[in-house]
Amino acid sequence: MIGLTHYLVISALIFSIGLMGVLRRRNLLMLFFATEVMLNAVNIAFAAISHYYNDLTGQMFAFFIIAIAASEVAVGLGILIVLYKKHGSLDLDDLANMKG
Amino acid sequence: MLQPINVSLESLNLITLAPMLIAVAGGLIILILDLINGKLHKSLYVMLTILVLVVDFGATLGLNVNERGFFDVMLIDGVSIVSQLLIIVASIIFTPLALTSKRFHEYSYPEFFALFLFMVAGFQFMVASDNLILIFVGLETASLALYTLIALHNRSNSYEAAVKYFTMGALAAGFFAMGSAVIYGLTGSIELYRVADVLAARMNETGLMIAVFGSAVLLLVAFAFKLSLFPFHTWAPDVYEGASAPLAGYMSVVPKVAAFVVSIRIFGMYIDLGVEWVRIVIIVLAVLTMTLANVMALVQEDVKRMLAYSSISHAGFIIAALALDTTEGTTAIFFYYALFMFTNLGAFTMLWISRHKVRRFDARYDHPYEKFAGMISIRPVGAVIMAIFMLSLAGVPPFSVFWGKIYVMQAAVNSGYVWLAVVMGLNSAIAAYYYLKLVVYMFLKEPVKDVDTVQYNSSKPLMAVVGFATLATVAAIFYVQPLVSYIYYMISASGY
Amino acid sequence: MYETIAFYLFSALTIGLFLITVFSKNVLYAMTSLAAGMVLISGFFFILGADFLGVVQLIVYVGAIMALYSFAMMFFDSTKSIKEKNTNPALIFVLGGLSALSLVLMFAAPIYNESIQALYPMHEGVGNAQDVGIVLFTKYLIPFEVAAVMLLVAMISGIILAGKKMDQSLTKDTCVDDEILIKKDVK
Amino acid sequence: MENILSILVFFPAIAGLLGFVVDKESARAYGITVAAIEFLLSVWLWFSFDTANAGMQFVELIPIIPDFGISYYLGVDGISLFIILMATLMTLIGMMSMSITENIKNMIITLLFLEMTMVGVFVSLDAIIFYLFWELSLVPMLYIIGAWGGPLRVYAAVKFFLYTFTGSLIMLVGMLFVAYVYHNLTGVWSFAITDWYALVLPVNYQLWLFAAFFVGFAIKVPMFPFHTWLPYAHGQAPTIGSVILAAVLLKMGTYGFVRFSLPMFPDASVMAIMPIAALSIVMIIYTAMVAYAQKDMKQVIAYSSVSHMGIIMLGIFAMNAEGISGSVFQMLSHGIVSGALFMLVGVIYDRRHTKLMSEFGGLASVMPKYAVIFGIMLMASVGLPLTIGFVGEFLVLLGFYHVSPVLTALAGTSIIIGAIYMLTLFKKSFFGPVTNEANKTLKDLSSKETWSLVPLVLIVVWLGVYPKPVLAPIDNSVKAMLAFMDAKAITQEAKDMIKVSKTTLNRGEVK
Amino acid sequence: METLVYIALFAPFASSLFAALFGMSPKQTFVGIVASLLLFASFCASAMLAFHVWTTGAGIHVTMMDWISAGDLHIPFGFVVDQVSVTMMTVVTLVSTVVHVYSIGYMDHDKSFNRFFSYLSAFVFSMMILVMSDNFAGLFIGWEGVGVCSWLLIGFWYHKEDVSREENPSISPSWAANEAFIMNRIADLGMLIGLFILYWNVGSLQYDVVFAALPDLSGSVLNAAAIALFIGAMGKSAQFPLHTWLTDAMEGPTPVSALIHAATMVTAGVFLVIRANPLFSMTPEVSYFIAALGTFVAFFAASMALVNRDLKRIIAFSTLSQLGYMFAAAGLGAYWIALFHLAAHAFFKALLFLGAGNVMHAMHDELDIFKMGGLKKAMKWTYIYMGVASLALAGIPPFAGFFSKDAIIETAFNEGTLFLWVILVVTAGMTAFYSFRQVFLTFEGDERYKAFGIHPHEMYKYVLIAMSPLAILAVIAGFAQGTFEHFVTKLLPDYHMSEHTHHLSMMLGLIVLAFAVGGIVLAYRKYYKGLKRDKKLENSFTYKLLANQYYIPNLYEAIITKPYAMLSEMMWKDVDMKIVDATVDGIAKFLYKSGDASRKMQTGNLSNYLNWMAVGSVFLLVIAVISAMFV
Repeated sequence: MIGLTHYLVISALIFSIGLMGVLRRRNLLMLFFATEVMLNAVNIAFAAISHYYNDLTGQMFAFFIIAIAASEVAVGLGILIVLYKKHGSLDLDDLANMKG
Repeated sequence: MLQPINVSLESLNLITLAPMLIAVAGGLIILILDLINGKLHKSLYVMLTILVLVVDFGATLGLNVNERGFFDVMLIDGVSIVSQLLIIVASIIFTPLALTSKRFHEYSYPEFFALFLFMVAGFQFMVASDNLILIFVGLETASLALYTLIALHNRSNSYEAAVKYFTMGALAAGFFAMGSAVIYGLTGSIELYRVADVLAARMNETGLMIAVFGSAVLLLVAFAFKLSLFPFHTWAPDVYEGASAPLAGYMSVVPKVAAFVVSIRIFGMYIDLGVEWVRIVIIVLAVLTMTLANVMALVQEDVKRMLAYSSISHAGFIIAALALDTTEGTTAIFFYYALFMFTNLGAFTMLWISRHKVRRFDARYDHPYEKFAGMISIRPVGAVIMAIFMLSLAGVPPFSVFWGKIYVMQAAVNSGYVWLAVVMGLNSAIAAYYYLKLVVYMFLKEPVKDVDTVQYNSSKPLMAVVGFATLATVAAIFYVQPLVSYIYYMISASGY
Repeated sequence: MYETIAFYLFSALTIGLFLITVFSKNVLYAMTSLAAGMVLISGFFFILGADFLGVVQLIVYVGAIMALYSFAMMFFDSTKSIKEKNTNPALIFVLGGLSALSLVLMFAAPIYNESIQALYPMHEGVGNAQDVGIVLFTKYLIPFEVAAVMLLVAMISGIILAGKKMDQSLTKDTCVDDEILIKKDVK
Repeated sequence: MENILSILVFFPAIAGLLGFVVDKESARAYGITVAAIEFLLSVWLWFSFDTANAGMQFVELIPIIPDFGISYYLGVDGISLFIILMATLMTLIGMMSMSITENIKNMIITLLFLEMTMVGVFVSLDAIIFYLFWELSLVPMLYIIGAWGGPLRVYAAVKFFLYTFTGSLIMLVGMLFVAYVYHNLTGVWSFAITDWYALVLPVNYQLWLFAAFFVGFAIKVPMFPFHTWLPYAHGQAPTIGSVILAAVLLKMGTYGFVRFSLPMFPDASVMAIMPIAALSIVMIIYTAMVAYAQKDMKQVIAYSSVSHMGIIMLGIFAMNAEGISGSVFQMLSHGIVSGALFMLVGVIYDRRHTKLMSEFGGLASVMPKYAVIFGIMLMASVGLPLTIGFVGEFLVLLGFYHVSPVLTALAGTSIIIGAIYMLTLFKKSFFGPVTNEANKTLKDLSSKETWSLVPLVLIVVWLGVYPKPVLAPIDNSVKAMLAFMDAKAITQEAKDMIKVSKTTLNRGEVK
Repeated sequence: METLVYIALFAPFASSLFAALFGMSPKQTFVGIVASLLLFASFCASAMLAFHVWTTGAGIHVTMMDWISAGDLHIPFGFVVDQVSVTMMTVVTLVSTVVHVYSIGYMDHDKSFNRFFSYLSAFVFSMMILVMSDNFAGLFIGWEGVGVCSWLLIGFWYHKEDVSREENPSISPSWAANEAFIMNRIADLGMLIGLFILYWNVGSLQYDVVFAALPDLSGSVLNAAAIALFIGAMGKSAQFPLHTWLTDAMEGPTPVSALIHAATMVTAGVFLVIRANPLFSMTPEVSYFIAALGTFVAFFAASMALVNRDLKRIIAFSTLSQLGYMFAAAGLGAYWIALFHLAAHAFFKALLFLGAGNVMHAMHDELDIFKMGGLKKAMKWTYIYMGVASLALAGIPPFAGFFSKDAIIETAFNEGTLFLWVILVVTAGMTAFYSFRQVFLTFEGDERYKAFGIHPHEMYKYVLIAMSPLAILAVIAGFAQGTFEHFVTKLLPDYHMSEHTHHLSMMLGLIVLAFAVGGIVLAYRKYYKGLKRDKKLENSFTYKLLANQYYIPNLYEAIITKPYAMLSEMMWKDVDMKIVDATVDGIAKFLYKSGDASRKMQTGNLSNYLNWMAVGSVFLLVIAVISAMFV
């Protein structure tokens, strides 16, 4: 029988995969993918908990997370575009003008 | 089958929404105005923004303490009122800084002001709720607007800053969401008052602590990022440097106040529940933050970057007050920010006044120390004012931040954390060095170039802002009493 | 029973797909696998009875977000595989492993408690969309509206950031005096 | 004139603000006039002071932040009265003798602000107000050293600031803790020192608090091993800076011990006698030796200041009226004498732009008046009877003898080694043939210099011969304080150690 | 009578101030005259007071005003004129008056003539305070005051350069002045401690109160007080081991040597012991030590005088030796004898010095007696004066020295301290020898000075006349022994020889006399005819040892002065700079360095930032998991 824990563990694993992606990626676009993965992981957890408590709040939260993810993408891509216009690159290693 | 829902208008308590609605409406009005006539001067928008904010301020001030509204999503307690007032006042000070004598990219967008007002509304929502969803949505609204405002400065550095802030913000959002999920799993609710009740009942269950700690850690990471605590502070110096000076000053106050409010609600809850572990972690982070930021600020060559580190250090200073979780500690947070706000915004305004498109002193920095060398002989009044801001930040009495400092330290002492107060004292001493460095440059060195440029951007509105900030910094001793008693009343009324 | 099979299937697939997303060198693969992963996640939602959420997931994520990403990908001209100096793999795996371990340990705790009463229970025999709608437009009306503002902000941001005006700097501070000063510096 | 203290504090500050308007050419005259008026006001304070009353007088109490318990609370007693007088006098004299011409207006304004903070420190009866003036005094001094100092001035100024600042922040924590304890016991917040006096603290609290205050005060004094900022500060500061620093700012530290540490923590103070005496003796002997090794006249005097401050510290911890009164008197005497010595070094520095003893020799032949005044101040510095320097030193040693004869003998070596470095300085610079050509044409004291030095000479002799007008009020207050400490002490050993004089006036009621 | 007291005290002060007014102007003879007149006035007042005290037998006690009063300590400016102090006052003012007049002639050509009188009178004033004070603190004022005046006067010719010790054992006037001051300070510390002991045990520093309270004090306290006070006395009276300054002090002008370093100041130590006789009588061990030390110094100084070639230094050694005699007497309890010798010594030693001054004046400041000889022709009166003084010093009857010194030696016998007696007797012989060695080498024999082209001439007439009172007193003072004893023993404990001694007194006297005469005869035989240098003797170890003052100055330099300087240098450069200051700077540098180091964390690379964030969060998570296991 699949219990809540199963879902949560999957969620945890996917979250960690996302985290690894964030750590690994140097290309900003790909890095954003990884953050999406993390948010999706959380969505699974919310949906699962919501299901097991028979409570709608979790679904609400997941719903808003999706909305937030969408807005983030919009703004994030906007910033990436201006950055790309200026730098011609999305590589993080080229982006270290300010340091120290 | 579903029952029809009857909701009376009174029970919604719509008044609790008024301040945010005003801000949002203001933003929309600006957008509409721009649609109607695209050639309106920025001064119009500036004044409009200020007007909206003033009305907002009035509406906030008129709220009753401890009311809930809209299915208990809105929470108007003392903390939220005080923090909203702080946010609005800081915003009012920030707005006129658009009226420089020279033109800057971002202010040629009317949308700038609309976004700004949406951001204020976002912060207001964030502080006026204990529902994690609304907090999250408000936070993201404000953050997204803020990222854009930073990028709008339209320089290579500001894009870099926006990207860094955005990316790390996204990661932090992930942590926040995950933390909320754990809380939800633990309690079946995401409304903090209920969370607290359920958790209190479940505290004795075996094996649960790991999840409690875990949820705290995940949320802590998210807010430590916002509050720029070590090791989540790395974005702060770069973002402050890349953002325009007023925005940097603004960022060192407003988002942090908002984040503090949420932190008080969340971590205060944990500590109240007897999870001492959270308190210890926060104090350790606080000490690390103030110390490391201080030592890093020592070696900076740029004033703005130095002020960025100093803001981090100040945040570390205050988060310690949060960990105390006493009424005084919580009061101290707002009290400190209220006093810090004027000085810090004043200092950043001084940088703004001296801002150039071309970097005349250093290939990398806009405001290297050399720029201010010998300012006393060029602009004595400016130098004295800047020195007052620096001394105030260093905690020299009787300037404003000093009173905040002793209040925080007193709060620490009162809770039995004398060692923490000592650490705070020593850190203030370290910090004095880099503030003093600027004073030394201004007063004790010869000018590097014939710099009439230190007041390059100066205009009447900016002077007024600086003048006001100076007055607030110097005359702090006269308004500390009403301020602290008001804040204390508000905080204790809301039960913190 | 079929739930179990679906669960394990989806789990294996999502994990695999997301691993590709994270580790692939090719943007196209990464994106495609991300999209596929998200579709599978909506599968989880359907299993869990969150039909509305599953639909939203499909529409918003797989529809809107992935479309945005693909446009961006084209804009950035990064269909080809890209070179990255990736972070030290050891660090990634240690951190990833540790975080997975601790999160799993955390979730393995007896989080679930029978006694907790649902605040906004799902109703028997009522469609999930209806249930969600009612809660969304009563209790969560305000967040909903704020989310609208957020989307507005995102929209404005996207428009002005990607707009033409950003291509040149409107900052203008070189007046005559300043030019003289700069000349002086050069001397 | 019930509010004469407020006038004393704020008159120079307001004058300083108005000073921005005064023309550069007239700034000096303006400054001297203001300082003179301030001095006359302080003299008036003295004359209206009731010497028979050992308690606080001219008390002003206005609550400013009642929630913190902070009030604007001023008052003087015999202990602080004369330090205030000395501060205003030395400011006046320092300004009169000042030879700086560059940025004179800034200097005058800075000095006037400095004067406010100095007076403020000594009249404050509220710990936070005290702390406020204490910290604020660093800023003008930083500017004076940093803007008009020698080649290493920025280093010296910053070191001075940070060192003192660090110490005082620790002290601030101590103050906050006392307030907390006070609140716990009474339920009221108060930073008033007079309220704090009433606190009877357990011994371990006392020890910790004593340590916290000690750090703040000891750095200011400066006690060994916290003294190293001082030689730099003095070495780099302009003459006026050194004069004020030595004469007044250092006294803040020792005054703090008398005002805070002793009456608030009598038991801890008694326990601290031996460690402090050890440090003081190290300070006396060690810095005197270091002074002997110096090549620079000003450094000699700077180190000698440290050595003399050791004597003052010793006296404070004698725990009897003889020692403490002597200590307070020695503060005055050291202020006047070392101030004068720094001015004298400034005189020669103005002429030759060097302070190295090896550059001089035989100055007595070319500058006899200068040599005479220098000689008198030197003798006062080594504690010759019938000069101001003797009274304090004698009383301190006498008082401390009661605590420990052996340590007194060690501390007494100061009269020997003090003579050694001072006489060596005098011999190297003033005696012998005039070997350096540049010295042969030096002008003797100008009238400006004479007029600023002669009053000091007169005071040195007057208070050496007839110290009673000053010593009696000091003694009254000290006796009352000791009686109070004795009554308050909780450990028997403290009660044994604190010696109450037979003729003690009652401490006047504080309004 | 009070007026007289104040006149006696303040006339010198007035004189000093008056001279100081002209301190920086060129020589004005009237300054000297006025000063001398004021001093004479002081002498007259003292004499009248002496007469008053003698006739009434009662002292005068005046309190001028309060000085220090703190805690329970009250010190007034109080003056007491009793038998002891009036004796001192008279002696001091008399010698001072003579010296003042003498100085008018002696300092004739000095450009700092006026300044000299100012210092000299200031000295007399300090000395008067010293002897007249009615309490220990007042005594200490005078004590330090004479020290400063001595410093000023020794260093009077401050413009002279430092030279090596071989060239001039005193190095330079300013060096000698500093040496004197610092050595005195060492002893003063002892004295201060003595004061503290008395105060904390008695509660007052007034002589009468202290002396009245002495019987109540424990033996150890008394001993400690006596030792401490005596240490003070040792410095001022240049007792071993603090004696080196006295001979170096001869760098000062000769009148100064006469007044300060022979007649008055150096006897202050003896005066202190006499003044505090109730204390010292109660501490026999300390007193015995004083006597022994005095005896030792008498012999020790005399031995150095035997071979010295410097006219003034010989006299200085003799002063030292005579001080030893006085301490011997005082230590043995014969206070009045000590005081008597003090007075008598003041007269003839001042005379001797003034005579030496005349010689110096004539010889253009040449002091080496090997370069003199045969001066009697040119300087008859000086010869007579110095001869008389030397006879007195040698203890030949009927000159003053015979009576006083004989009494001391007899006391030593009387007390049964035969060892001391023997040494004192031998020393008496040595005294006679070196005195006359010096007189003969200076005035008799071949005129060696001619080789140096010096044309000696006699001193001014008025100066010689001014010296006559001293000469007369040197001759006759001894006859006043009985009267004097009667006078001062009203205050001081009387001292009588035992029956046994009394019987033997004639014989004892003869023994002493035999030694004295023997010394003179030896000197006569060796030096009367002129200088015959004995190379072998001069190269012998003993001779060199004596000539170099037992190498004690060199020793002091090697074990005290130089190590002190080195240690100071080390304290500064190594300890203060490299340890104390470097620690402080080290902390600052450490903070700065750690800033530099932690700054590297801020690479600017977003990926690193994300790593930091992840590291932080994972670390916290792990900590959370671990700590949750222990809750």
